[in-house]
Amino acid sequence: MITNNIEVLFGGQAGDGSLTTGDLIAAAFKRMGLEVYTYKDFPSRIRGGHTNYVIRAGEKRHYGVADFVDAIVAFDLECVEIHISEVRPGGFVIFDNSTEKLTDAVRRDDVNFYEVPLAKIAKEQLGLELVRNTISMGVLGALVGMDPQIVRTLVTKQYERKGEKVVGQNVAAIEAGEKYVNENFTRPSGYDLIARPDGDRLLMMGNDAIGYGSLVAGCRFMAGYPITPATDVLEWMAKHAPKYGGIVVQAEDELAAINMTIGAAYAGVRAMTATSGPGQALMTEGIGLAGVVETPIVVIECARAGPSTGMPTKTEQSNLNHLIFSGHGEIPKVVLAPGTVEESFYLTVAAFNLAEKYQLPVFVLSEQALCQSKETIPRLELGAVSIDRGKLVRNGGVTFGEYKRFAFSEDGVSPRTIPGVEGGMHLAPGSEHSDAGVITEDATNRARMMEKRMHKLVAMRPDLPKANVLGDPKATVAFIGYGSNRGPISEAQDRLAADGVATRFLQLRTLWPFPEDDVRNFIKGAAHVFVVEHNITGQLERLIRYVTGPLAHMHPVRKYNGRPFRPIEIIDAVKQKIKDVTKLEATDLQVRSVAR
Amino acid sequence: MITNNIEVLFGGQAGDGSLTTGDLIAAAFKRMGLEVYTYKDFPSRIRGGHTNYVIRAGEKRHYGVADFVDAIVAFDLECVEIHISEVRPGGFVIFDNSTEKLTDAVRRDDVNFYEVPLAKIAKEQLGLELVRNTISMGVLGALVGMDPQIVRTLVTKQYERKGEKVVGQNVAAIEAGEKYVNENFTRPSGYDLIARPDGDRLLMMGNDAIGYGSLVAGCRFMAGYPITPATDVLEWMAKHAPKYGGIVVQAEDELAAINMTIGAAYAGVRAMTATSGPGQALMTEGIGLAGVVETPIVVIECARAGPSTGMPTKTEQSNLNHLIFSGHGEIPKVVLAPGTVEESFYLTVAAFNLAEKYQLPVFVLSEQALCQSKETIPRLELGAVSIDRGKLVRNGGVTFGEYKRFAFSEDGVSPRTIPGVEGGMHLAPGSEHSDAGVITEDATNRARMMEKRMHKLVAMRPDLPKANVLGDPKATVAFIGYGSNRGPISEAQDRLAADGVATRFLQLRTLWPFPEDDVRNFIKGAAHVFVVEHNITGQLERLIRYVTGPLAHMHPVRKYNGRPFRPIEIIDAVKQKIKDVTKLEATDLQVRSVAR
Amino acid sequence: MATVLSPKDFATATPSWWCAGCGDFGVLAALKQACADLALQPKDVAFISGIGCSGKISGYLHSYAFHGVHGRALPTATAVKLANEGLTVIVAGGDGDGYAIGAGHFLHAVRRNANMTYIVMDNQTYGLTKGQSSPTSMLGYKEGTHPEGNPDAPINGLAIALAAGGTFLARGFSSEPKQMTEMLKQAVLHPGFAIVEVMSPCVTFNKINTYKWFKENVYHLDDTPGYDPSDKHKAFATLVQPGKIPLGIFYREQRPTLDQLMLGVDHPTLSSLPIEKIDPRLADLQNAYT
Amino acid sequence: MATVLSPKDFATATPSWWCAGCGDFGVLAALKQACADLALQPKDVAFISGIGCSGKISGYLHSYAFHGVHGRALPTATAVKLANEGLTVIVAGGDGDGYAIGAGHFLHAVRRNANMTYIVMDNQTYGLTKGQSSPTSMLGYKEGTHPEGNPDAPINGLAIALAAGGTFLARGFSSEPKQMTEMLKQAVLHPGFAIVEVMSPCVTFNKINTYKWFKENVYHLDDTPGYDPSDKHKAFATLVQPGKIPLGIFYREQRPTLDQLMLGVDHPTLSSLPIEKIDPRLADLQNAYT
Ligand SMILES: Cc1ncc(C[n+]2csc(CCOP(=O)(O)OP(=O)(O)O)c2C)c(N)n1
Ligand SMILES: Cc1ncc(C[n+]2csc(CCOP(=O)(O)OP(=O)(O)O)c2C)c(N)n1
Ligand code: SF4
Ligand code: SF4
Ligand SMILES: [Mg+2]
Ligand SMILES: [Mg+2]
Repeated sequence: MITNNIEVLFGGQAGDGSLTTGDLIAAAFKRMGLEVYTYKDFPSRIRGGHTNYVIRAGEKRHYGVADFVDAIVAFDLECVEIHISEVRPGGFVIFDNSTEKLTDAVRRDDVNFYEVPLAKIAKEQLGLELVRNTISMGVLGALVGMDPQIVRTLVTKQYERKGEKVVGQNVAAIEAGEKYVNENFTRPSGYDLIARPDGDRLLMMGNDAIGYGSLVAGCRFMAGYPITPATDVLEWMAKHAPKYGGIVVQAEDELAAINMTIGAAYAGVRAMTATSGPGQALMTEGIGLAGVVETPIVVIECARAGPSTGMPTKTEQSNLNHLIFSGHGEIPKVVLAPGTVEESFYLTVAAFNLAEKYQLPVFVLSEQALCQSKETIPRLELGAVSIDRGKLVRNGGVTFGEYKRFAFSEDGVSPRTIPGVEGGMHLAPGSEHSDAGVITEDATNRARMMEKRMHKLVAMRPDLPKANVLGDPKATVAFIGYGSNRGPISEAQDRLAADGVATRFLQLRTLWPFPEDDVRNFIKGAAHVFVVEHNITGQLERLIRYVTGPLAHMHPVRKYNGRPFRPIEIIDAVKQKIKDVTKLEATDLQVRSVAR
Repeated sequence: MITNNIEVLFGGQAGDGSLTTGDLIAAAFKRMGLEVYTYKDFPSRIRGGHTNYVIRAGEKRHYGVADFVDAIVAFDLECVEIHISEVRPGGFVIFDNSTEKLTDAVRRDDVNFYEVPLAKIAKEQLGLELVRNTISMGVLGALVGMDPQIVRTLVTKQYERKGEKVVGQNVAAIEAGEKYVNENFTRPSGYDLIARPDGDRLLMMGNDAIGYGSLVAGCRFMAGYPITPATDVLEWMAKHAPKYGGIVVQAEDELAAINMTIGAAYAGVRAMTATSGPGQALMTEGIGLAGVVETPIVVIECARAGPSTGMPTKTEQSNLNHLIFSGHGEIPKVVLAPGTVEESFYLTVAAFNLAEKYQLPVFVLSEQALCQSKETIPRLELGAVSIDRGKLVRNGGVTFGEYKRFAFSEDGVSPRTIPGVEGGMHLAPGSEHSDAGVITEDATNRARMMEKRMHKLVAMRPDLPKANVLGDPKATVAFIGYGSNRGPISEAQDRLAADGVATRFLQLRTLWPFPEDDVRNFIKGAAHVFVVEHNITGQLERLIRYVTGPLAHMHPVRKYNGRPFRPIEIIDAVKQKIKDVTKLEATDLQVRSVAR
Repeated sequence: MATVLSPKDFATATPSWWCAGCGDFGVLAALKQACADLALQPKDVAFISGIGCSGKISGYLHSYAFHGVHGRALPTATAVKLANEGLTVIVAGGDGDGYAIGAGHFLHAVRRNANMTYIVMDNQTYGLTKGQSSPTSMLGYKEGTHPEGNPDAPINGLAIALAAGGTFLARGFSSEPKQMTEMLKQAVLHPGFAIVEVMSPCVTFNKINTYKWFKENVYHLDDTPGYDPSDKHKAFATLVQPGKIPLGIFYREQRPTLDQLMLGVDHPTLSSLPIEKIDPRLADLQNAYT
Repeated sequence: MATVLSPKDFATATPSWWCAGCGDFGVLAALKQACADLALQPKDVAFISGIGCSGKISGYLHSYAFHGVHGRALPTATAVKLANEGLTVIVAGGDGDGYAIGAGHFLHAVRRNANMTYIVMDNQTYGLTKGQSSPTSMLGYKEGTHPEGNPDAPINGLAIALAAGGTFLARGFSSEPKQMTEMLKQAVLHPGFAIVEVMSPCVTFNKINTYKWFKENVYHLDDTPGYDPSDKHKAFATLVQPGKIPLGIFYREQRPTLDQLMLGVDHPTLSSLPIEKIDPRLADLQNAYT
């Protein structure tokens, strides 16, 4: 009997509502006091095509999926076919047998199957096909002991808007599901949930945390062009910003979006845009402009699997090179990479402060497996954040003729007036210019201006978010990684520790300017350094090798099939390098062989 | 008396025709059997603003400017003011004193001044202001002993199109110049030129060599959008391609240009585009598409000083990172970098073969100081080049159903049909796809496809242009560089050798995939490695450090003021590191202090 | 291959990714029918599509299909046509693909007048990104990026094309297969850049401009006695007239096509030039530099 | 600063980079005069320009001037206006900047109708890159990229803007300072997106469309009795009419501006929101996630 630890995979065809139900279940688990992580795996189409929603819940907080799925709620046979091999021995499957039958091919005797005519019940008993998903919640709840009251409350809240009738139907659906289980199944599922105090926690999606962070940071202008998986941020801001005096513009393309963002920032508003790979590529020229006119902008990159259109709904860490190295000519820029939903909030706030204090473009780099995932997090402390507008000059006090927009200075940052400020008139050109903003090709001025702008990367170091060091700081086995890999790596750490392999993990949160000293120091004394990243060319390893050069004991751990790491894949990579550890069980190997 | 070795700087206001005259003088020097290099330094405006044209001629071939200017032909005082400090002691200045007078500030007693009322003579004696420049040719010719016959022939050829009268006026102008010298100056210039056999050589500009290389390589479609300094290639092709059945499209922007190039290549034509920084930034998304649909395209990058609009007419090596690392997601691409006009031709041909053989985008990276410079070169050997179209399927022989456009293979390259070929119909999508071109997000297929495409970088190694090793292969002082720095580096080598410092120089010609082994081997045994590049962040050094890591004996030699390296700057960097060499003369120091 | 007779000959084995009831099915059906009626050969059809639900159509037409990046189908197609003018080049994409991110290329494709067909599958929304406003969405249209309603006035692609020098402008409705097929055939036969805008409802996200709504809000030029598609001013007036949405062929005119202007008449096809053998005349080009 | 009275108050110390005789001088002069006549304050004028010889104009108008990247001046300016609607936002750029690389943004700026002025300095060529064809170059125009003549039919920016929903469309000639100044004043005063296309000859490269050529090939709407700038159809007919080039205000109309629609009436200016103090209401937003 496994208590308070379960990963449920909800699967069917895209657009059949499993996402909504998944959200409800996640909320229910959270209300029961468990730590929750969710992962959406859906195709780049609106309806049809296999889609699934993984909800992981337990007493320990995880930031990623497990090696195994404990329970599958399958609305069609395809779902069972695809995922049965991922079920933990002793796990179970809830299958809608209204129209399809389970085939022998998918049966496993180490897995419990609960066949329920969900659609049939929905149609015949409740007269509404739609509630099929809700029934499955009842079934699942009854099998794992979800608190019926919590589930009812959530369902009621969810469908309130749609009126009493719909609420009634859904509550009835829950009951029908529970009833079916009690009447037809005696076999226990092997899983049990016991409610704990929920506490004052949130269940939030990465993109929501970015949107919320922006609003808190004072962002009042956003221009964007829809693109998966970044659209959420645009829509979150569109929904919430107006209440705080902000506006959101849907641009005609990303070229317009980035230049609008620059325009708004130039005029004195904290401004942002959010996009993903293809859009980011189109913003390249604009980013360079922001760098030269020293305009503070924040650009959210919600990475997906490229290249080109690639796999728009899948996850990948293959945009890092682009963010750091794209663009003709050289400008200072910053790249921050949160590893959790909570960090997504705090680093977004930091991004706006860095952008304005140093007058340059700052990127917040997330990924599909993080930005579209939900996590239970503590309340976000607004008291812990503050707004630093740097050398912004808003209330005059400058004299025309004396004032120099691009004045040379200690930290490379110059006083910045905005339109409307008396005495601060100037030209802000994308061409090379004098301290006063006059276009010039003078060689001496040019060299100085390049140095002025680039020096910001040095001056800002104290303000940059520090890397996290997790695990045993003295361990000789080391990991370096960032973003969504934070979850699987730290989980791998715990399990390796249990196997007697102590490890330490440097979770980078500032990727540019690259924290060379932190990396150099962290690597000292390590017998093995595993660089874990989600791309094929080793973009993070390349940054590390600039500092370390090639190292015999540096081992790449890479994945590039669009699916997030499972802890076992990392554990396995480690164990393969480190001989003196117990062999892996067959089942693990089986999982590894499953391409995910 | 300095014989057959001179650097002339022609300077005045933009648009006053000094470029044409510079070209004529360069041609004259070439006809006199000398090796010629020219460098244009003009502002980003059409008329007005100081502009100058440097023509270097000597018995030894150089691919860059010298430390000093020997002679200045100044059409205005500003030109003397800006450049007088660059004149070699013993050099001279020809000054048009028609309207302005020389100030004491600009006078140097170690420099000869020849004041000639060029404009006045033009107007009063020849009734045509325009011929002022031609007169100056006569003056210069008389002072340094240019072959009068050669000059007359060239001038005649130059103005033929404009009719007898104009020719007559210009020939008369030459004579007027010569006459003025003979009548007014007894002081010898200290320079003398003695004609040698011209031989079967060419005087060609880098961009012309690229255009010519493209045409020879079979390029018959070019789409581009004007941008300095790449426009020359577009215009060269527009002028010459039609005669060979090719066409040139002026696109509405670079987004259209790159996608047109892809379209034409997809349809089976060898296709190219040419651009510079800002345009390159806009092509980023398209390049990724070419990588995924495996369409062979050639993209010419004529780099200029960024970031953003930057200094559009100045030179820089700050786009290398962008070419290699920009773009969301990962594709195989190739970056070739010629170091001379001759190489610009041969590497362009190589680019088209590589692109089609491996079905990917290939960049040819040049720079303003190379692509807009002229050099004397031997005739280009068409016999030495051949066309390899790789796995192109043009004449059928494929069966629909069996044929797979993206079939997995040894070298990662698949048979490529083009529209019109029976049986080869398929979908070529920017989305991830199966070997048959069907869009799929299957994890296993995805991983294989990524590996298939990236494997090309390994398979192509034997076909990649090799790096040049110049100087003494056993020397312990080593240089690494590419592109326009080839000239100043090898000149520095000669002079260091004369000073007893033997050096070797690895001139990289393939920058991506990076020739890791060549670099590793080259660096072996070096006591000092000087990495010479024209940017502020050390983009080339970053690539090297991936292979070597940080090295105490690796020294950056960087410049980023938009002006090409002078040999002395490199020599100086070396001498500063290597104590045991004779001190530099004061004059050198003076030159260094002049920002150029 | 024998002369194509049935739409089936233009079908691919790939199952469609569209929602049941999507207007795009109608467009695809009409296109296959048109190709069949015109006896085109799949090998000689180059079908370039944009990105969007609409853009997926290139996977469903048996031909040389190219699915490029968002908004760039027209430049790609223009070059395909120039590279091999023997091909029948057809482009299809959404209202966002063509009128938002692709708007600049749209204008320039119109003025260039290359001989190809452009199908704008207009569902007045961004389908694939889940229903945001597109350039043709109505004022006040409420969705994710505009909870309070879209503030940008819709644009009229055909009116703009007319002003930019369009030579064939038509609008169809995806649930009127016959008319659409006829329009597409005319478009393909038109010597120049032919635009067929098709009202193709998005049943999943656009709850305003539904089949029902269209049935109530369209009328046919054929029912307008004496409508003359050669009258530019009338075409403009008809297109910009507020109120019901006219369907039919608004305007047609003939002027030199880009391919004629650039390639001339007896120009060898670029894609079949024998470049493998280096043209000996090329050596002489060097003489200009001696 | 006292009320501005003279064009000098809008002059900068920066010497111009234009060729002697360039039409752009006339545009700059008229613009300074218009600013002076309207008693604008340099600090309240945001002047955004594109890239080109024309684009350099932002360096010569004493104001908050922004010289962005090629073709993107309009989106930049739109955001500046939304960020601080109190500013007078003026945009200037070339025919290439606006109608080639910027064409898509042009269409969308027109439909959005933000309250700002756009000056298209049209010399029918790419001046700064040395004379290649621009979208307004005449058919057959010979230059570097088209030695045999430009094959792309010129586009008519104002006609396209009309079709796209333009609300103020005018065309001037840079050697007619008075009319141009008047047009610019009207444009700035127009509540909405006002376009003033100015024929601004490139004396260095465009040897066809010279001052002389224009003098012989323009006529004035003022001389057309009864011309009514509220008649859309007449405006279209006038604009697309081949032959001589009409100058004047072709069309004006009022419809809600983007700033009105997005900001409403009593909306606080974005750029002066007191964001330094975190709005306490923001904390409650978290409750939705409990
Ligand atoms: C450069 C870029 N930006 C954004 C996207 C995301 N995207 C995909 S389709 C689409 C628009 C879809 O609308 P439409 O063109 O009307 O096609 P529909 O889905 O409605 O048929 C967008 C914005 C993308 N793929 N590429
Ligand atoms: C992205 C990009 N592409 C190309 C260029 C090169 N360029 C500078 S100005 C210009 C066009 C100039 O024409 P126009 O806009 O009509 O301005 P004009 O010089 O004629 O006033 C071009 C293509 C650039 N700066 N940026
Ligand atoms: S979302 Fe709309 S447009 Fe896309 S397939 Fe479904 S119905 Fe068609
Ligand atoms: S090149 Fe033409 S447009 Fe540019 S400044 Fe000279 S005259 Fe004016
Ligand atoms: Mg659409
Ligand atoms: Mg122009």
